[in-house]
Amino acid sequence: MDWMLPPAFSTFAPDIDRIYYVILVLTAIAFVIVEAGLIWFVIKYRGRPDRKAYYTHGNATAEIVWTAVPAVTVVVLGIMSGPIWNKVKGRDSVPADAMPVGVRAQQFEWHVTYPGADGALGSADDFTVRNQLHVVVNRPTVVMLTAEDVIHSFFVPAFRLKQDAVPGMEIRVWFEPTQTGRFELACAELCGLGHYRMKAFVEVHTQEDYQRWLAEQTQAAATQ
Amino acid sequence: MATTAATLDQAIHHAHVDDRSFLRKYVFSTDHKIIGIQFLIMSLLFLALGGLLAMVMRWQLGFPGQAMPGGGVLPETMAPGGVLLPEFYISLVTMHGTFMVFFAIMPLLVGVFANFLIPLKIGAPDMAFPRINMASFWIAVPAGVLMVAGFFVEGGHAGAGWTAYAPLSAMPEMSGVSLGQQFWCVSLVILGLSSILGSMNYIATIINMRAPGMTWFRLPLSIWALFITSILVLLAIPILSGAAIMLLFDQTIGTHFFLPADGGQPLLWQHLFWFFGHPEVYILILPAMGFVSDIIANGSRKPIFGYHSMVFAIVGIGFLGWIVWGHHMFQSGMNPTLGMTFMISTLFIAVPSAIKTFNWLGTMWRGNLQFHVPMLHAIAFVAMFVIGGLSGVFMAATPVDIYIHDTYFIVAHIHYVLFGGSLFAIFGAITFWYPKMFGRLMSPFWGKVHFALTFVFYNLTFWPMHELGLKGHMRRIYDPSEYEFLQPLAPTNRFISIAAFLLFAVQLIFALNFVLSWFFGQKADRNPWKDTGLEWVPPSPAPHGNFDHTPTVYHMPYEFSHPHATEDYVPQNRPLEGQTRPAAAPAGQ
Amino acid sequence: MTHAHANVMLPPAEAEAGSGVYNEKLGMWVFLASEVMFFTALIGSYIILRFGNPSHWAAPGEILNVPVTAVNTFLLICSSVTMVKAFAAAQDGDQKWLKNWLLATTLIGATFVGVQVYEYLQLAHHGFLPGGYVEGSELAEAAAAGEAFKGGPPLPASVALYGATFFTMTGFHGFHVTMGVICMSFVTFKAFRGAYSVTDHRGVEVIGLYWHFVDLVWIILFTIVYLI
Amino acid sequence: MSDAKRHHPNYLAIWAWLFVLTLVELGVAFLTIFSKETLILILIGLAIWKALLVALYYMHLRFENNRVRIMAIAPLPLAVIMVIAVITEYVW
Ligand code: HEA
Ligand code: HEA
Ligand code: CUA
Ligand SMILES: [Cu+2]
Repeated sequence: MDWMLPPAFSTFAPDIDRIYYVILVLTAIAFVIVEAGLIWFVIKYRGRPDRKAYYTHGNATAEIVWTAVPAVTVVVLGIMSGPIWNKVKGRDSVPADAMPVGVRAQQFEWHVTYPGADGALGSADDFTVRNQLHVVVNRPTVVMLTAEDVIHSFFVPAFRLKQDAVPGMEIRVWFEPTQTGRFELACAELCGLGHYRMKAFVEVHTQEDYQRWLAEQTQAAATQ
Repeated sequence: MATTAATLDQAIHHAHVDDRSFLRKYVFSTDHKIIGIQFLIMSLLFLALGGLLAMVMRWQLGFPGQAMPGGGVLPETMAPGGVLLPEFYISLVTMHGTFMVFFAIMPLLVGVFANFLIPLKIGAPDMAFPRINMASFWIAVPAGVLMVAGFFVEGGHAGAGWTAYAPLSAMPEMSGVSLGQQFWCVSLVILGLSSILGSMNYIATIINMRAPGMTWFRLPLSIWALFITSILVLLAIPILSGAAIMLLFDQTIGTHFFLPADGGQPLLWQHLFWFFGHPEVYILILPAMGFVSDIIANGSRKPIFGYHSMVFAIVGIGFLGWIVWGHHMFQSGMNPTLGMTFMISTLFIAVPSAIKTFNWLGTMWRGNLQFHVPMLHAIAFVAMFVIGGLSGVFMAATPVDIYIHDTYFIVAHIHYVLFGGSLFAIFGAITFWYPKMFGRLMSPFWGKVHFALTFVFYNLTFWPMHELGLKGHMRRIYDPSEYEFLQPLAPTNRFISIAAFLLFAVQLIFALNFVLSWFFGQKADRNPWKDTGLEWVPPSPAPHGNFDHTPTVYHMPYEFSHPHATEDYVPQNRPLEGQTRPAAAPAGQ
Repeated sequence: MTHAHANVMLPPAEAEAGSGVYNEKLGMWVFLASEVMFFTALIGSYIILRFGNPSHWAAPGEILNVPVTAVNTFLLICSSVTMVKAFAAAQDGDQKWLKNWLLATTLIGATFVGVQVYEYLQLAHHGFLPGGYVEGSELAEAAAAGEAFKGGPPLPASVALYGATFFTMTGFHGFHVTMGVICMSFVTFKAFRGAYSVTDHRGVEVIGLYWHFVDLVWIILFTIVYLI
Repeated sequence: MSDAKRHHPNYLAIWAWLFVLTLVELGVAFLTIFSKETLILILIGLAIWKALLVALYYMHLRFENNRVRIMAIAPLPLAVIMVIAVITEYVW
């Protein structure tokens, strides 16, 4: 069984993965101590007719140690995790130059609204595409996440990004892809019988490709 | 003392002449032991049912879209031609979680053992309110019936997960489920009443009815755990009842508590549910920890290591459990600053848990380990709970949770704490107190076989789920093969399913052992495990009224291998060699 | 420590300190703790929802009939004093007044429920229900026209949350009073059978605790639901 | 605690207090001199005052031992924690 995380392609993914591996190591140590201890005791102190157990009610120093060590460990963990959490989800974490995209989740599909040429949402040249999220590599994108009917969850494993979409709320969540290509976008919150097939894809373009794609779309919109 | 004498005399007199009709004795009994056994049978059946549902789920996950062997018996609305429908699958997940949490593990831990053990272990003739106690069982029954009935109503059973997130759970037009979800709400409200009446009884009994000398710090850890658990039940369940009622209103009488329309607040449901829900999960582990402490001390023939810190750890977990609920909502759109605070509080639960874990190890250290079946399960509990607990730390760290939230990593966590933790402890506890319940021992041989096979197949089933989660495998999905990035995991899923089927199959050994030992098991004497608790003072099975005279308690529990004692255990009602302290020691009040 | 007669009003196991009170009383307090959490779910949700959407609530007395409920509040306060008087009578072994006060309490309690039913009917008649306004009702009309109903500030466009929280909270309080009345009539009945003595009047004290708790909840509800 | 002819607190006085306080509430609630915030504070203050009277005298908490008092107030902190935490949802 392998405990490695799959490759990740967003700017904050490495931070998340690092924390994960730190915890993996710490918990592995705790795990080994406990399980090894168990096995060792089970073998060494297995019942013998002639053996009499050592009568003790405890040992203060030992107990202080195994209270303090985990306490310190979790504090360290907290201190390490906090900044990363703020960087990804924090109140004012969204980079100023991020490209806005509107994502509206609905049973069981994703409606993605693009700002069009003017780069601003809510203007006349906005256009909407189903189940395709096109973004530019090495450029932060901010997703204006809304839900039509029930709660869904915007999950891009390759970006290590997950955020519920709640009806009645507009949640801003951002990411910056570091690699062009096509990645899967999944719905991670039970939203009804079609939850399992509420999928889309994220297409990460170079700036040029994106412009080209944008042009096609706007034309298509115009010709209709 | 006159009072004590008076009230107890009645109880004792009762103990001798037991002239109750069959109905009074076994059906509408007010005897805490009978009620405990009634709960035991009910919840084991629900455990089997929950397991069965899991098997059906596992079939779909392992062999997506293929007709299930024997699935043909299911009606068209569930699995036409044996192939599960998506809507049926999510009802299965929902009901698997619901049955296991509310109708199997919770009644097993609290309904069964709180009832059976508290009066016996504190030296009381019965509960403080025997009639209310009976009511709490007979209220639970209709709740269960209603919850099962939900499968057969128009529109199928509730399909919003055991967490019933609104708005999905509140909008029939979105979920396609109407009656089923309403049954779910009503059933849980009724069950909640039963639990509240129960815990009210347990709390009053433990506070007021301890035998002379049974001071707070002479209570066995199982009783401490059940006491704190009862407080959690008492204060957490009403929140669920209130929330479920509001959810029911949203579905039926057109209110808007959790619907976004007109200012309703979907996240409010999650806050209410988890404000109940996290204490709930500790309700599901604390008693298990208590039983394990009793059993490990007994199996190691040693006093529990650090009794007092064990008590404080239980209390600490019980308290911290109230201020961590937000860790289920990190990705829900909740205020991220709250996320920070909840992360810190959550991480800190590792500390009292560590205390318990290492104190169990300390108890086994330099012991004289007796590997009887309960002890095996208790050791497995420690080994498995640690895995579940440690995986909890990953999710507690908010950045990591962004990725693993709502994936199979959570599912793995759930099952390591709930099956590897609670259920192993329950198997151990059932075997341990079985003789006191039925006067016979469960077969040690088949017990060991069941333990070994369960332990193996259990790990084969749930360990790989960590990997699924790490690769991004979402929860509650009907057909993983839909996603490209999940297709490489298909073999793992199939492996898990097969292991799960075997896991279920070997549970039959337990079922048979449980049922057959009732009639053919080896007769047990008063104290088959040579334990120190008061429950071993009366004969097995304990008579109505428990003790023929109120025991007096002289010392802490777990006085095993006392240097001056001739035997390697000194029951709590027997003074230690050379002990001259008065019975009702004011110490430790 | 030795009484002439076994006093059941004392905790059973004197050997251990326990709670210092007898089981039934202890049990009732424990149960009330649970009730507090139940009302926390309802009242808490109300506070949270209202804090989030202040504009969804009509001005005090604009829709709700405060005078009537004020009378009801007064009734409940009276029922509390009659209840506690009954308890005092029980302690003094004054059977006559024990019965009278208990009877009074039961009747006042029943009246309270009656008045509340009347209040609900009246509200329904005006078009105020858990779902908010009823289409075509006076209230709906007034709200649509952006007018006031009783000459106060104009009605909010939607009172869905207002209706939902109002009926849930007061409804479950009313339910508790009803339960109380049922138990109270039972206790009263037993009192008339002379079941309560100076040394054992647990039933009276325990039902009293419940009764006062329900009164206490109403005191809170009346303020935060009707007056704020 | 149960020997006959004991001295009772003046329950009728408490009743009078409750009555007066309710009248005050009604009076204040429909005055327009206060800002909404102060009004709410005043009303809640009065409500708590009344509630305390009931709890302390009618429910005898004033005369109970501390164990019972603790039991009575134990759930309140939890209630407060829950409401405060959730309300912060709206203020960010
Ligand atoms: C018996 C039930 C039980 C128990 C005991 C626990 C215990 C813990 N749980 Fe778990 N949990 C559940 C049942 C339980 N959980 C369930 C059912 C869910 C899913 C609900 C759903 O969505 O359906 C869940 C979900 C869940 C989540 C939400 C995940 C998500 O949805 O994204 C989180 C997040 O923090 C979490 C954390 C924890 C933590 C930190 C503990 C801690 O108490 C663990 C503490 C124990 C240890 C840490 C091990 C022992 C300590 C040591 C060996 C010392 C060394 C350790 C360190 C130094 C770190 N749990
Ligand atoms: C204590 C709780 C508990 C237990 C024991 C189990 C047991 C099992 N669970 Fe489950 N599970 C949950 C609690 C539990 N589960 C919860 C809370 C969820 C989340 C639900 C949700 O998402 O809403 C979940 C979800 C869940 C999922 C995720 C579904 C999804 O997200 O799509 C899966 C998938 O494999 C699964 C599988 C299993 C399996 C194979 C078992 C096997 O271990 C089953 C083995 C069989 C038994 C344990 C029964 C043995 C019977 C006896 C011993 C009775 C003897 C009878 C007599 C004497 C009369 N469970
Ligand atoms: Cu949308 Cu799941
Ligand atoms: Cu939790």
